[in-house]
Amino acid sequence: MAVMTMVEAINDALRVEMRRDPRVVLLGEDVGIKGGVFGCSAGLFKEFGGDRVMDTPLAESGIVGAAIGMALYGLVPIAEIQFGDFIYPAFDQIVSEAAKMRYRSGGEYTVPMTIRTPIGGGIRGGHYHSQSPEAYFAHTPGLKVVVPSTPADAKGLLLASIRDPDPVLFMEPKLIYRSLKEEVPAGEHLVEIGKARIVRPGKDVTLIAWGGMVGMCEKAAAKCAEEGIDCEIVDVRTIVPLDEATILESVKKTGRAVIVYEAPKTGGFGGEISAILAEKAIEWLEAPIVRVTGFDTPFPYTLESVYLPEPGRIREAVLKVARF
Amino acid sequence: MAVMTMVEAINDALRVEMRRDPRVVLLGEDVGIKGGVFGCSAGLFKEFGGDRVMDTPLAESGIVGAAIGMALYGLVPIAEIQFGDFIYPAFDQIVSEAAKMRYRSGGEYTVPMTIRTPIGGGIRGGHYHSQSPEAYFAHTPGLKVVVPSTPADAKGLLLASIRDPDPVLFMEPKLIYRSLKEEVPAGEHLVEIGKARIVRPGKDVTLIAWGGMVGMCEKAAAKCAEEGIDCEIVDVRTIVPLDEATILESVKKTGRAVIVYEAPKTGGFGGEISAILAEKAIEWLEAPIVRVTGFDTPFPYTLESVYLPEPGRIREAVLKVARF
Amino acid sequence: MSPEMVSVMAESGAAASHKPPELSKERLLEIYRVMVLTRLLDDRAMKLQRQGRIGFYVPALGQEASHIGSAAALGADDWFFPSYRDPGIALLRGVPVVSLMHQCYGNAADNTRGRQMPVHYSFKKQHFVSISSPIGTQIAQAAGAAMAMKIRKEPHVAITYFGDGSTSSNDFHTGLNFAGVFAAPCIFVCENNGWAISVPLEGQTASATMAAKAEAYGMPGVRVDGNDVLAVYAATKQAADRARAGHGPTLIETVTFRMGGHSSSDDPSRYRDPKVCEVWKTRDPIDRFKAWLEQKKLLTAAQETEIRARCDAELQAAIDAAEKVGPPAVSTMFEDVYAGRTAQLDEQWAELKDALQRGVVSKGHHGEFPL
Amino acid sequence: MSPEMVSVMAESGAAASHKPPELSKERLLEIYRVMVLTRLLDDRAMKLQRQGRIGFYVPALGQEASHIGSAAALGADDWFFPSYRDPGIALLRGVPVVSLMHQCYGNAADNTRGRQMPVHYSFKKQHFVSISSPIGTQIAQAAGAAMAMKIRKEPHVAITYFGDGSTSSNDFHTGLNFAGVFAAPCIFVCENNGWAISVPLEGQTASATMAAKAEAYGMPGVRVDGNDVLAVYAATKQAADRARAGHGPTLIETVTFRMGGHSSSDDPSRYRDPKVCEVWKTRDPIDRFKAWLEQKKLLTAAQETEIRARCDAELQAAIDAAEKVGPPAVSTMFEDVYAGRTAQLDEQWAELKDALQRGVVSKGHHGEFPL
Ligand SMILES: Cc1ncc(C[n+]2csc(CCOP(=O)(O)OP(=O)(O)O)c2C)c(N)n1
Ligand SMILES: Cc1ncc(C[n+]2csc(CCOP(=O)(O)OP(=O)(O)O)c2C)c(N)n1
Ligand SMILES: [Mg+2]
Ligand SMILES: [Mg+2]
Repeated sequence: MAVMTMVEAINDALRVEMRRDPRVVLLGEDVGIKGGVFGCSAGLFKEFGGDRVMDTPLAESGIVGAAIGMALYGLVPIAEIQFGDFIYPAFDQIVSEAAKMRYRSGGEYTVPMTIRTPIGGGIRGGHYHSQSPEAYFAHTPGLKVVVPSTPADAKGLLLASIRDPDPVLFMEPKLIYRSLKEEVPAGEHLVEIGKARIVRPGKDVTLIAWGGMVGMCEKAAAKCAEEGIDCEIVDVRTIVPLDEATILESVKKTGRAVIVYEAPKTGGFGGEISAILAEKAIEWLEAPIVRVTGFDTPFPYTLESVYLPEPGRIREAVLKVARF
Repeated sequence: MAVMTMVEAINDALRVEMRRDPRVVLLGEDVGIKGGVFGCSAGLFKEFGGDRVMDTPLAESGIVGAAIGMALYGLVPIAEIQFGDFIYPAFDQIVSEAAKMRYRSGGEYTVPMTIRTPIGGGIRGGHYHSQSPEAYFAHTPGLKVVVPSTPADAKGLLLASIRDPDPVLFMEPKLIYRSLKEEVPAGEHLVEIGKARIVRPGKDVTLIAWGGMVGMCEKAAAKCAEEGIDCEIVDVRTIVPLDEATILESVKKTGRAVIVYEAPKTGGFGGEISAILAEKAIEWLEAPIVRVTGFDTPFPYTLESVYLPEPGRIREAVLKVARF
Repeated sequence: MSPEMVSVMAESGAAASHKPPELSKERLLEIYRVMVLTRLLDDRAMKLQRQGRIGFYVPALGQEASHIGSAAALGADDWFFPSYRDPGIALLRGVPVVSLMHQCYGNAADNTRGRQMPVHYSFKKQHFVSISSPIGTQIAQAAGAAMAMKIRKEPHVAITYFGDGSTSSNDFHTGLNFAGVFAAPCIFVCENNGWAISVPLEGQTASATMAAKAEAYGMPGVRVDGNDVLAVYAATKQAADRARAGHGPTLIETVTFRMGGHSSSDDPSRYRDPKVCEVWKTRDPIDRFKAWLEQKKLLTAAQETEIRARCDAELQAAIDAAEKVGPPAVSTMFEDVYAGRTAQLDEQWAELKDALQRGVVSKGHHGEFPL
Repeated sequence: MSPEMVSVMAESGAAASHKPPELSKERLLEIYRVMVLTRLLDDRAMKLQRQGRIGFYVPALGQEASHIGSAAALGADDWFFPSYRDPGIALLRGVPVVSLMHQCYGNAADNTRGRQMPVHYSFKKQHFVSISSPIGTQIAQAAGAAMAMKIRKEPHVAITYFGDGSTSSNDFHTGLNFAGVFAAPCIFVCENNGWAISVPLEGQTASATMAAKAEAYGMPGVRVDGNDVLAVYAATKQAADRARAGHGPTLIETVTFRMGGHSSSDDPSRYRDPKVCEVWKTRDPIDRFKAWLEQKKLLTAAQETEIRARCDAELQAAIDAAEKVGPPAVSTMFEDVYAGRTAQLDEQWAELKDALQRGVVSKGHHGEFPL
């Protein structure tokens, strides 16, 4: 096992799968010679050539639309959207087409495609290089939505996404693209889609998060531990389909939940998780369900570090529910 | 006061405002001579001419993009998107541009624009003429989202939307475009954006809904009343900004909440409302918060009436929380 | 720079600028039969809609040559990304009328399981890709399928159909641009019928022709008389040959006319002078092909009668069959969202099923559907 | 059908195919000064970025003629919808360098309040519309503003700038199409610098030229030497006159070259041979204009020295000023989302303020920002 960053783990996953399955192709802006603006596809153009690693014109709608056509025809395309903030021109193709193709064709036509895109803050990117748009897509039946929080999970979940028979939106948190390193299994390494992960067991408060916020929760939990509060952390991993069972089990145990996400609070996916708890675990709840989130503003540039949830704000929420 | 359908009330509002303010222009597909596919702009082309009522090419992105340019320049555009299902090609212009213009320009440039679009089921339109995409937009700071549930509110809220200094997405429930009639005040009639409406006072269970589902709740409440359960109905009216105060007050009174919406359950805006209750009113809750919604599938054609929440399913949820 | 218009049959039915394609008598009559069948299907379906027996319909009236002529030029392994106004493609490729009828009824025998509005067909075996309502999306998808064919070094072609209004859509632009850059074996057929619902051509684009738009994507643009089935055939054949030879995509504009309303929901008298239809009536694609076939002694009056009778019978049988089939079971609503059913869908179906079984949903609301 | 290329100054600086526009000596020198200032700004800003004093930068290196020449042809009431590579437009229209510098620092004196990455300027008084990152969106907006000008019967023009890569975007298509249909007084300037980050022209479109794309929208397409500031001026002036006369939009392709990396985050050596830049160095737009001015005896060595000194001083003063200003107050983060603050924003700010005041957020994390 080699120690890798998330970028390296993703690169490794792409290489492993492209070697294994000749149907797998990669397309997107600057994914070829440049190897992607973050280097996720570094070296792949050289190894697999222009037929399998395609630099496309600057049109997300075209990238996803073409990938759908390829998937219908029998390829297994991986479409890269350079930043999650630039996925909106492809919204129609994703929501109206990829997500509904199996259903509307009575199961006859399918779109086994993966859309990879970097999301979230952490690179001082302001409005348009920082958004976390997972909630938009989580409200779209027919689509799966995956967000890894470690390099090994990134590899395992990406391989599972590529092999999934349905369209998967694979969102990569830029905050931890390079800041985290860990051992990543070589070659084949699959992490099942639809299973959350208990990052840290605990008995007092459940922290629920995904992507870059999982690490923030770990830091907050360490602080809280010093104060005698034992946090359990659930890494959601796949937004859709959501592993409700693991989340419910944890919250039923602790009786207290704090949900953390980077996106604006209103309409964020943490609201859905809260609603599930309020519907299915209310008898177990001993405190309000608190959300620590980005604010209801566009993502700011200079004040980025204030906008993003950090351990201090998370700790505050934990204290609030623990002492309720 | 004349008795009007919602289509007539919208038509009236457009006419009133176009007469009052020469900066108001209408643009969209088939809004001109045809008067819109639902007739909302009937007669306006004739009265105000092609400079103020513009049939556009078939491109939602262009419609919204051009409307933004008009608004920046000083007009007050009303852009019609023929069906809410076809708003996605304009997603980028709405989410990246209209919603963020004031913020990103430090308050210097503004987009006082209204986007009107019919939403929801009720016309046997299948996947692509039935969706309720309000949750996508509610998660977008900078945008306001309004959904009327009666003809008079449609007029009052539409006039308020047109005059609002920020972009407003005005979503019109097709289910009640023509099926409801009521007296609508002539001429000037404003309903404040950001204020919910108590449709029916009650003490046992709060029903929270918007658009076409308000009427379903009324029917369900009538049934429940026969069984001795007194429902209070809150018509949310504006999804963003949400009138949390009215909702919280009602739920604190009844201790029980059922939220009803047509969109797929996962990630629907009712989840956000539930999360707010779970954060701010948990001490008052005496039962789980239950959602009655569309299912997590694309909107079906033949089975439309099974997909849509109806009084029976709502009554079940009321009984569940009332007897909890 | 409008290209000249390709035509084979003069308006009277006599020979014109281009030579007729080499097609066997059987093939010509088969094309003719499908055109007639499509016309009769339209007629019956619009009546069914007026009677409230199907919920919606989109007539192809007047555009039979435009889509059937081009489809005829392609092979069994080529892929179609059609629009809602091209039912004849499915018929020509051997889909039985009854399959279309089941779809229009949205019944339990509909292969798309009653999920979309009428005319949004999908036929996997025939490479007739599921039609959706959002305008233009299929154009980028066709480009992608063609790119895949090229990557796989297969000699197939992807062809996609769309209206004049659709040339304004985002994916007209992305589809043609991608196909151009990747020299993909793709044929783009713009069926220019003069209208996008109520918006006439000049409200759609300031371009002189639709074919002229090809230049922006570095591909040839061909303008063809869309009511001349042999001209459409010839232009498509040439584009397909080009594509198969590795020379990339072609944009074909078929100049035709929407004789009916936009759909069963539309009343064109509100926005267009019925007189404009008169000229186009004289250019009817079926009448013209019939005259040409008769002149060439390929079609006799007896054959004509027989073809129509056979189509009528087929249609009647299809309608009778579709009428007999009930709606799809409610459980089907929860299938095919994904390959497997998520826990959420399982739970939602279980709850609904229970409510339906206990009969607690509103009276008269669900009794009509089997579980 | 590529149109011929408009040029005024031969590459050597001598007169060429088109006549120079009639501009006063003062105006010519002012244009020259802004080109020099833009070049020096680029140079300083890239260094500031390398030093970690600003977070990001996008150089306009080599494209000064392309955007400044066209901007010079328009008037005070005309509206600009620029891209991130056009700072010279703001400078030419009188925005002081220090305003740009404050924006790049994202400090409390930034008129856009530190909310966007560097170079995403917005200047209301100069009709320089807020720049955003999403590619192409401004093109449709410019068409809309031009439609508004026409509706209001005002003799103004909207002009928008975008790169060769941007011609692939959805809104290139919708913007040009709308402007064409409505004959809007809009000028579309495609700054064809040969690259979209790492993707060269031939990976972007199969069209022979960018100007050729105009035909698809029924408007003239003009191709101009983008490193020839007078040619760019002349082409833009002509397009503006056309627009004001009610004859609708024009697409101008300025043929130029991106001499630097895409942005401060980009390393072009990874994907392009530095040799291609050599040719373009000999076509430097500032050198050419300088040679032409000198030849016409409009610029002396002393003047040149003075211009550069003045620019340097202005830049240094701007940097000094920007360095002195601290970051915006945290409260500003909750303003300008809407005209008023919603209850939700009030609540979120109150909670955050309380946490900041109590110092409970992570150490070293927020101390740097005033409330
Ligand atoms: C994205 C989108 N916008 C709007 C519509 C509504 N609509 C359906 S068909 C149509 C007109 C299409 O015109 P054209 O492309 O010329 O095809 P035709 O109907 O004439 O065959 C419109 C506006 C839609 N289906 N999709
Ligand atoms: C919709 C969208 N997709 C992708 C990007 C990332 N991106 C920023 S600039 C750029 C290339 C732009 O090329 P071009 O239009 O030629 O302009 P240039 O940078 O050469 O001036 C890309 C891909 C973006 N900003 N917006
Ligand atoms: Mg048409
Ligand atoms: Mg470029």
